[in-house]
Amino acid sequence: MDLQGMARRVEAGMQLALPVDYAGVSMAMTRALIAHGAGDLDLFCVPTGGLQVDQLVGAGLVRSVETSAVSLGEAGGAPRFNQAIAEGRIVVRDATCPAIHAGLMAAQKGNPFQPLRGIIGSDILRFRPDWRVIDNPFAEGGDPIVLIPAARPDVAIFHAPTADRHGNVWIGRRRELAAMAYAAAQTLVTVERIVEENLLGNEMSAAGTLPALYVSGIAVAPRGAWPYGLWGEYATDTAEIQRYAKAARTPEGFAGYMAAAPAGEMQEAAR
Amino acid sequence: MDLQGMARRVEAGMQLALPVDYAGVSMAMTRALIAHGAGDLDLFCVPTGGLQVDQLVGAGLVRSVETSAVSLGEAGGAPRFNQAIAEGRIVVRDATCPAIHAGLMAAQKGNPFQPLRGIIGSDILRFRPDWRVIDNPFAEGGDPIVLIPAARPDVAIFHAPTADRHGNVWIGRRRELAAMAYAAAQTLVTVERIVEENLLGNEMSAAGTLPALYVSGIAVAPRGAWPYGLWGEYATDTAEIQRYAKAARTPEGFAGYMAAAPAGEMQEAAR
Amino acid sequence: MTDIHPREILITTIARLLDGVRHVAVGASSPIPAAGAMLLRALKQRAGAPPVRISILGSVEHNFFTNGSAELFDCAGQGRIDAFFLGGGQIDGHGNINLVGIGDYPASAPRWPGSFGSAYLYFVVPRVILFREEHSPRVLVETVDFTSAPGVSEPGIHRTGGPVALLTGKALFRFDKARPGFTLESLHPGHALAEVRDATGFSFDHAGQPPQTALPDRATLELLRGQVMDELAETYPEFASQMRREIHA
Amino acid sequence: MTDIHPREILITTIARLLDGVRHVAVGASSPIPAAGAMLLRALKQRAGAPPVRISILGSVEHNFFTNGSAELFDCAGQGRIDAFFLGGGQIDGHGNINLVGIGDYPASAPRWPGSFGSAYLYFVVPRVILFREEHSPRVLVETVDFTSAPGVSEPGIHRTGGPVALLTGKALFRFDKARPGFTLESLHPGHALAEVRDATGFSFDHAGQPPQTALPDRATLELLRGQVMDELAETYPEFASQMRREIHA
Repeated sequence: MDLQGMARRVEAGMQLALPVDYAGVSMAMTRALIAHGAGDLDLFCVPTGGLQVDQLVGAGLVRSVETSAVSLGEAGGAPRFNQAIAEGRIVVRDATCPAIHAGLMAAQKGNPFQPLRGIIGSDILRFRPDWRVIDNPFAEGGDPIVLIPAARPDVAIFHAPTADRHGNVWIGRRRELAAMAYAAAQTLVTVERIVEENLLGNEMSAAGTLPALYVSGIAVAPRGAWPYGLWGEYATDTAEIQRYAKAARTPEGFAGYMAAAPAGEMQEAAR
Repeated sequence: MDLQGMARRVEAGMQLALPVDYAGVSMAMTRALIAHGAGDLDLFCVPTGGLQVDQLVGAGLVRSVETSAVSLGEAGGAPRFNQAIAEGRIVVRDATCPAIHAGLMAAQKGNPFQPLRGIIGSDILRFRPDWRVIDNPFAEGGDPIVLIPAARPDVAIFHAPTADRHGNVWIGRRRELAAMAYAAAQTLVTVERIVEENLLGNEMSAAGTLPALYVSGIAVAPRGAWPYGLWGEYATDTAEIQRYAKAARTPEGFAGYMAAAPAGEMQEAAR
Repeated sequence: MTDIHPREILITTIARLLDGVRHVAVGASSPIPAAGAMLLRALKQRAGAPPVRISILGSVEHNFFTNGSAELFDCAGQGRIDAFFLGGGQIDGHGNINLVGIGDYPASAPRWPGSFGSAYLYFVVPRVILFREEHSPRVLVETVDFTSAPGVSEPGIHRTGGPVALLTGKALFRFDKARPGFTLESLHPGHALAEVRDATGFSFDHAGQPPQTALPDRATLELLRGQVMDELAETYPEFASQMRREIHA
Repeated sequence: MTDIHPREILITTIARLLDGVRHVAVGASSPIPAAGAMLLRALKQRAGAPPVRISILGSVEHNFFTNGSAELFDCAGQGRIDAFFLGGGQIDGHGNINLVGIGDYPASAPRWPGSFGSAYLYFVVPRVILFREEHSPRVLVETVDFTSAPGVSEPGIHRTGGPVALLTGKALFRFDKARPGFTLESLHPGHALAEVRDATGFSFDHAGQPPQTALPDRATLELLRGQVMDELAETYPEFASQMRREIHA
């Protein structure tokens, strides 16, 4: 598939699962999604968000964000995200990292919920009417515990080093990418390259492979995580993220940044 | 460590987690455990048992077995296990495969329980007073669902292809071995060989590696799964399992089989 | 081409029962269900229809899982497995299955291996085919001694799966979960209604003159004896060579 | 050897607070906690004591995890992480921390990144060290605007972890969960009680003349400036070279 074709799989009002900045963010798909223009998206950050979330929010495509945090790391706060919150233009469902993982795990197991320790007494819980607290049925009485409902995103989107011709994707030890795919109805993946050998053909590569069974579409996008890095492939381009952070302080600056660098060209320029 | 030293970590009355026949059974440890002689063991099969369970039961070391099944595969029923049940000498806690995995997952997550669909109406549930049924708190009412309590074995024991000098163990795609180690207080591993390179040193091998953090002891035992096979290494010696199945039909035959072939010699003979 | 082998009828019937599935999982020692799934895949391939995915547990070539032995159950819980096969030491008229043993549990004698994943998969796999070659009152009983997994569930119990058919060496039954109970759909060649009634420990609905189980046409048989047997031999070499010997005997 | 750098006192203090841990986890952008953990590891190594394991999130060299970003939380839930560091835009006198923002949630202004894993780790890691270099009434407040994670829990709430200390650029406090509240343990060189009281938005217990925070001895300082800075530079090159410049200035 090509990037544009994959982006068209995303329809207005869908919930998208997106990975943490170091796990393999498909920045290539960010621009394709903005070009495609499907809005009212609900973002589900696994377990935190960054540049991708900020750009989708800045482009006006986002209705809500469920996340444990959103930031640009060393480059500071996420400017478009933070302004949208201050102006009440998006709904934020604040979570905590293991609650995000618990929601995905519930979906992976076909369960309606997953228990999780901690959280009680946190204001996170107070603002999450969709979470429940029950008394642990295995205790003598009392012992409240939080239940997190299953998270079943419509589409999981991430970037990985390699895929094979059978549709298998190598995710290495970034097992949260598999968790996203198990939980989601569709999974769209960009990769650095397609390899000829079957990734399930030997035990060594199979150990880090997400089987094609869970993969709905694959597109080749060299340096597709840029300016984020990709583990084992290339480092984060911190200067570029700082350049973005500075530009995106205003809506105009954001618009200028996004207009100046169409997808592909930025990637080429970065090589 | 050596096999005997590892076996001494197992004390009478402990619960041992043991893997399914194709995942990496440490048959080398079976004989070391029998020589060591700690009894009243509770076995927790992940999720089913075979030759190892039958031999530990035949040696009189077992008090109870929690499992989804015990058999010798193509070689038929597990003779010592089945006779011990008929004579009421061991307690069997019948489970179903995903319930075994759910118990380990609860322990992995530090949770008191894990929900699981299905099972309701099965006699398995009727004979498991340690399981609970609650109404799904996310439903409008009704919708009973089973909760499986956390399984926290004292010791997980398995066989894997390789370990490194840092104590990391390569388990490939047999992630149930990691699940056992996460859940257990101690994890004892036999391996075919120790390799010089750090298994966490590159993304490819790291993807299939159980970190040393979860590993309490490692001993080298070439062909340590024999007569079971080891994925990517050697095939199951079906003829030997059939030879065992025939011999172990009687207590005398079992004793004769076990006496005739001390650990190590059988392995050498099999090369 | 020689006469049709009884197991070829079973394989063809399984392929027909699986029609429409995207992903079928097959247990470790189940060559006939595996052959049925492979035949369906080959038929779909020939017809240019969407591909059929087959996961054979314990196989290396057909293992599409990379998350340990829990993944099959996760995958089923996600609704990604459309069909599965279950057997049982006992199967009763309500579709209950017993994989644990005869007599007073827990002191079962004989004791069978155990329930494996049946108590879960029977609930969440939409199309479960009960398959047991032995068709006798010993296997097909009025009521199982131990319910590893129930054929039907009360209203309000979450259940997206269950039995759709029972296939034996003598006949094919459809399962009606509303009643609940089995209806004889067809008799395999060489088997009569009276014989099947005598060999079945539970009562079942049937037409006055039940039809014969459909035989594979010539093209299907060629596909089965060629491509499918070749594929099957990769995972079940002994079974495949035995069938080939019997067909060419 | 030059004067002791203020951050060297923080690093040494962290190593002391961590004494006895087997496994400490450190957040992604936390060079001072990481340096403290590395100093403890080096001290133990030199003394022939059992090794200290350090997991640095987001680092490649110090990433001992292979099960995705959920593994840190699983590992903590299993009781395998003895110590962790948390900060916060606000920390109050009851040990509550706020990583979300100022003002009326959800319309926080400023909005900070979010709670990350604090609402879980604060409950299950036995020794949580609150670390924030900025010591001001803006950070150390009477009551947080949003509780990302509470400092203490009601009886009957499952909690195996929580805060043990608060370390800032001016002072070290111990946390007493029974009261609950902070007690000033020591003042860093150059800081006075009155200054710390003015800079702290919550009230705290203290001795009439609080002691000065212990300084590293010569041997510890050598270890810190040599081996530990070399190790730190692998993960935090910019921080390490900046510290080296300031020490040798």
